[in-house]
Amino acid sequence: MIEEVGTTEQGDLVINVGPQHPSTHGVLHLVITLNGETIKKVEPHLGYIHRSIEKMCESLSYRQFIYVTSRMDYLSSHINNHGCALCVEKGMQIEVPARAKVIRVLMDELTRLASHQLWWGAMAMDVGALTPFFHAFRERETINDIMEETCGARLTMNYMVPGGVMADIHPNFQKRVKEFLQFFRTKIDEYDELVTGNIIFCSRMKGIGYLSPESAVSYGCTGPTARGSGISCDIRKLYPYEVYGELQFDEVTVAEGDCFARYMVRMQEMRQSLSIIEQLIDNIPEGEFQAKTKAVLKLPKGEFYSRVETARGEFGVYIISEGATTPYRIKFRSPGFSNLSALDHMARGHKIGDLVAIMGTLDLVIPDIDR
Amino acid sequence: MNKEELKIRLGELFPAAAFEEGGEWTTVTIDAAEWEGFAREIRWAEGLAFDYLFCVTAVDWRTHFTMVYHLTSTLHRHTLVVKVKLDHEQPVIRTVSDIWRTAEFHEREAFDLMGVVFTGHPDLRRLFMTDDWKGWPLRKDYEDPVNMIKL
Amino acid sequence: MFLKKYISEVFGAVRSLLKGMRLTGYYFTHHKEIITQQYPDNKEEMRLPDRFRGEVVMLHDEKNEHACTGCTACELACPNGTIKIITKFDITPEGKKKKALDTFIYHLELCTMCNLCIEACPTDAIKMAQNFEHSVYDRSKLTKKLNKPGSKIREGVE
Amino acid sequence: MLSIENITHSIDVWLNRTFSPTVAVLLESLIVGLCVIGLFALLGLVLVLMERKVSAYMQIRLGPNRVGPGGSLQTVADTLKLAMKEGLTPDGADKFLFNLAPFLVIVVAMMILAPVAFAKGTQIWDINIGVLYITAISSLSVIGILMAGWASNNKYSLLGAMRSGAQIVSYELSAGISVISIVVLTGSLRISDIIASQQDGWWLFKGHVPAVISFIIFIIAVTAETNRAPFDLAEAESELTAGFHTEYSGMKFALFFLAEYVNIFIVCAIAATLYLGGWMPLHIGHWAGFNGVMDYIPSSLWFIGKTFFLIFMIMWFRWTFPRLRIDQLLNLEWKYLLPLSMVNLLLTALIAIERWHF
Repeated sequence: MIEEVGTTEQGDLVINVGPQHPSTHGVLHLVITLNGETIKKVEPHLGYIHRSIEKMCESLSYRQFIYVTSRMDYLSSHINNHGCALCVEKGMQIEVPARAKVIRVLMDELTRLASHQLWWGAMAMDVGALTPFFHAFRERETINDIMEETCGARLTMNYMVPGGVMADIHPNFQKRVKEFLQFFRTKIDEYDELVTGNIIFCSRMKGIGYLSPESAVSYGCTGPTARGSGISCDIRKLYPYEVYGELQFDEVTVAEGDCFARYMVRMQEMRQSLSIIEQLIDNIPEGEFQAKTKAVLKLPKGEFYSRVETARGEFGVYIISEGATTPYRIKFRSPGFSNLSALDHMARGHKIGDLVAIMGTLDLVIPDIDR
Repeated sequence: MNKEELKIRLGELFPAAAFEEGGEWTTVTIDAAEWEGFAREIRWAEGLAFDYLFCVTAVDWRTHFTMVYHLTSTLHRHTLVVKVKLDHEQPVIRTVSDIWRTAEFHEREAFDLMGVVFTGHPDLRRLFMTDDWKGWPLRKDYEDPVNMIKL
Repeated sequence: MFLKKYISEVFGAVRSLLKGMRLTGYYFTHHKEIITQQYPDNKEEMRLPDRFRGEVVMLHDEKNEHACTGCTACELACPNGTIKIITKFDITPEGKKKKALDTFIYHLELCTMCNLCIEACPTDAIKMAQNFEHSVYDRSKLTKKLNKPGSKIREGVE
Repeated sequence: MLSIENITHSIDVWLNRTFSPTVAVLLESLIVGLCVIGLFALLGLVLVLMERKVSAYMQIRLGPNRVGPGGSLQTVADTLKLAMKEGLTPDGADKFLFNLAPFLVIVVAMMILAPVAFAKGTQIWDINIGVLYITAISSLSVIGILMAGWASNNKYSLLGAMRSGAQIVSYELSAGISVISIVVLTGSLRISDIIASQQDGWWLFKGHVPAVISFIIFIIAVTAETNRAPFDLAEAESELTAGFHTEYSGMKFALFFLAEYVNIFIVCAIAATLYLGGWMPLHIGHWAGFNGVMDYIPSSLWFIGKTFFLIFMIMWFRWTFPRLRIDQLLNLEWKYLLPLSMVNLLLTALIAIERWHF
């Protein structure tokens, strides 16, 4: 390894963090060069969970490839599926029924909540507080139960299909979501009490991992990572899809650009998601949940790009079609990949403990990066 | 700037650029030799300021390669798709990682999976595959009897 | 002034720490908040939702008849090659040859429970069951034959 | 009244009557050694279970509840599992030091136990420099940790050991100064004298604000010294995987684990002795009636109650707070705790000289 890192000097310590490490949350492998405790360089080595989903999708039909994408960013699998479904619908020019649109947005927001809850717990665990993880899982389990009831699975739902959703919502869905909203409103204050206000946590977070707005854009950071640097990049606001254009919600941006800013963005986003769900849960229009589509989908020759806002940032699906039943080339623009590329920039000059905190605020999901 | 205005502006700047009809965004095809100058121009030019490169795709068309760059300006909120045609035998293109830092990883990915060589890239190594991997997995003619399962 | 700010900072810090301790202390003393489910013990009262996707099963009625025509729509819809359908030709009473299901092979070890086969089935012959305890010691046990021995297609299903 | 003092005394008398004094002392040492090892095993079992239950309840879980009634035998099962595991020694490690380190740590923990008074008249060795002895011996445990980290030939271990060295050396200062403030108030280094001086009230209450401050500083410092969260930088699970004991497995790991819990017990016992009167029941001045009622509770229960209360506090910290960073940790010590404890020592000395304490 030492030969590879060009800047290594005598006395530097080269450490492999991962692929098996408690705080990489998966099989991320970082080669870090240390001077004492200070990080001189972070070099990500990827590919431990690379499955070449893009190649796989080239042999799957337009109905089939959607389920694979839930295995990329498994924490926001609904939103990934949503992006793919949107892209196919764009190509086929399928008009999605109003009911399906609302259900999709509801599911997206629930997924975002669940993802942020897991992130909150894992992030607190990264900086050494172990209890929040279990508290976060309590709420996440509630969402998973709701998902399970309607979609049939807890993590990789495959609920979005081209033209709508796979099944109508469960009769209990609205009631349970409302119960959850009430429950979570009280618990999110506990989150603040337990972690946000904590002086140790604040001192671990503030001023760490600064990402300037210019470099955030240059590194292609999206989602809470870029919004923590004051960049407005919420696809739901900028390029509204489904019913996001008609909803009242704020795009959360915090200007500081440090770890605490990114943390606050996600905490605020949870509240925004709650308000979106509240606006929609009683206003699900009646009607079909799925548009009538042909059994075999054939996208016309051309190129189609759709972008959605996952819990981690902008997720893009780029389909190049030759008019066949399978895509000719498909490219997924995953948010984590670009966010990770800024890690070296952010972590230099900080301590090992900070690296862990920065990785926590980036909210990395490794299958999303490796694809 | 909307689609048409963007087209006119780019046509003024680069008379050699060929525009593609249809599609959601302005799509422009340029030569590999012009790419670096073009990239610098659209990144910094007044009124264009494409500062956010959000997707880099390499496409294998069997006869040639195409690099597709999706760009957005966070200032003006307009989007541009740039396509650069590359030779199939020797796909070489100038890197843009010094203009958009995100390209560093995306170009490594394209090199790893498609075998497109980026000249001037600071660290052009395989990203996902192991260092001793043979072949470029995302190419259409790639065969791997061990790891690829035909269904 | 400086001292006042310093002291208020210290007190704020201590208060933030005490706040967190109050919360954990609350949960320490309130055992009814515990959410642990004791899994193998609560098997009786544990109810999975009807839509939960555990494995693909073929529905048989009491006369040992199923609704599968052997049309292979599910096989085509499956992204992973989980389903393999072997068809045979039955002779109908009129003397015509008719395609019918011989064996419905289901590879549970390849299945990702994506529900696409159920969606594709025109006769609703298969459905997702709620069983989720799939672990076995031998992988070959996961390759299942879904149509029961001696079963045949239900009258009137085309 | 049946108390531990009577039992130990009668054993002592019987041994001296039966054997020659030398043999009696040897036999007593043997008995004490066995008792200490037994106590270690018991402490390990109880404290590990306690930690797991405390953490579980704070994390809205149930904790271990399958092995034995209420999970009480879980630790036994875990110990059995660890004992059966292969004790790996890495190829590149310094084998002698690698194998020595866990024993050094545990022996140090055993040695500190000597002057701790468990109940009235139950003390292994009432040495006249008891407090000094404790501070001196407790600083030895860092050698074991450094040894483990260095000998493992693992970069994570080395970083953990380096952190641990910096941490223990610096926090020993404020722990020591806090201890000295009680010594100043008492005027003696002997543990039995310190306890006796709290006859009419514990130092925490008698010594005004300086005593409270030094108590808080002492608790913070010993939490850091025993490598407990939020100061568990030597282990720092999410940063250094397991810090200095990354390479240890099986029984050698179990010894580190045990030493951690025994150390917690010891520091809490010392804190209880210095500030909360050790085995001394809660006495208020000269309220003879109240004091008499309090005396009915056996002294050993007082000691265990106080100690376990402090242990619970330290566990409470661990399961609530995030971890500090290494520079913040050292900042806290050198910029806040050390100056504060020095000023506090002056105030305490003033109180002691002017006899302002109750």
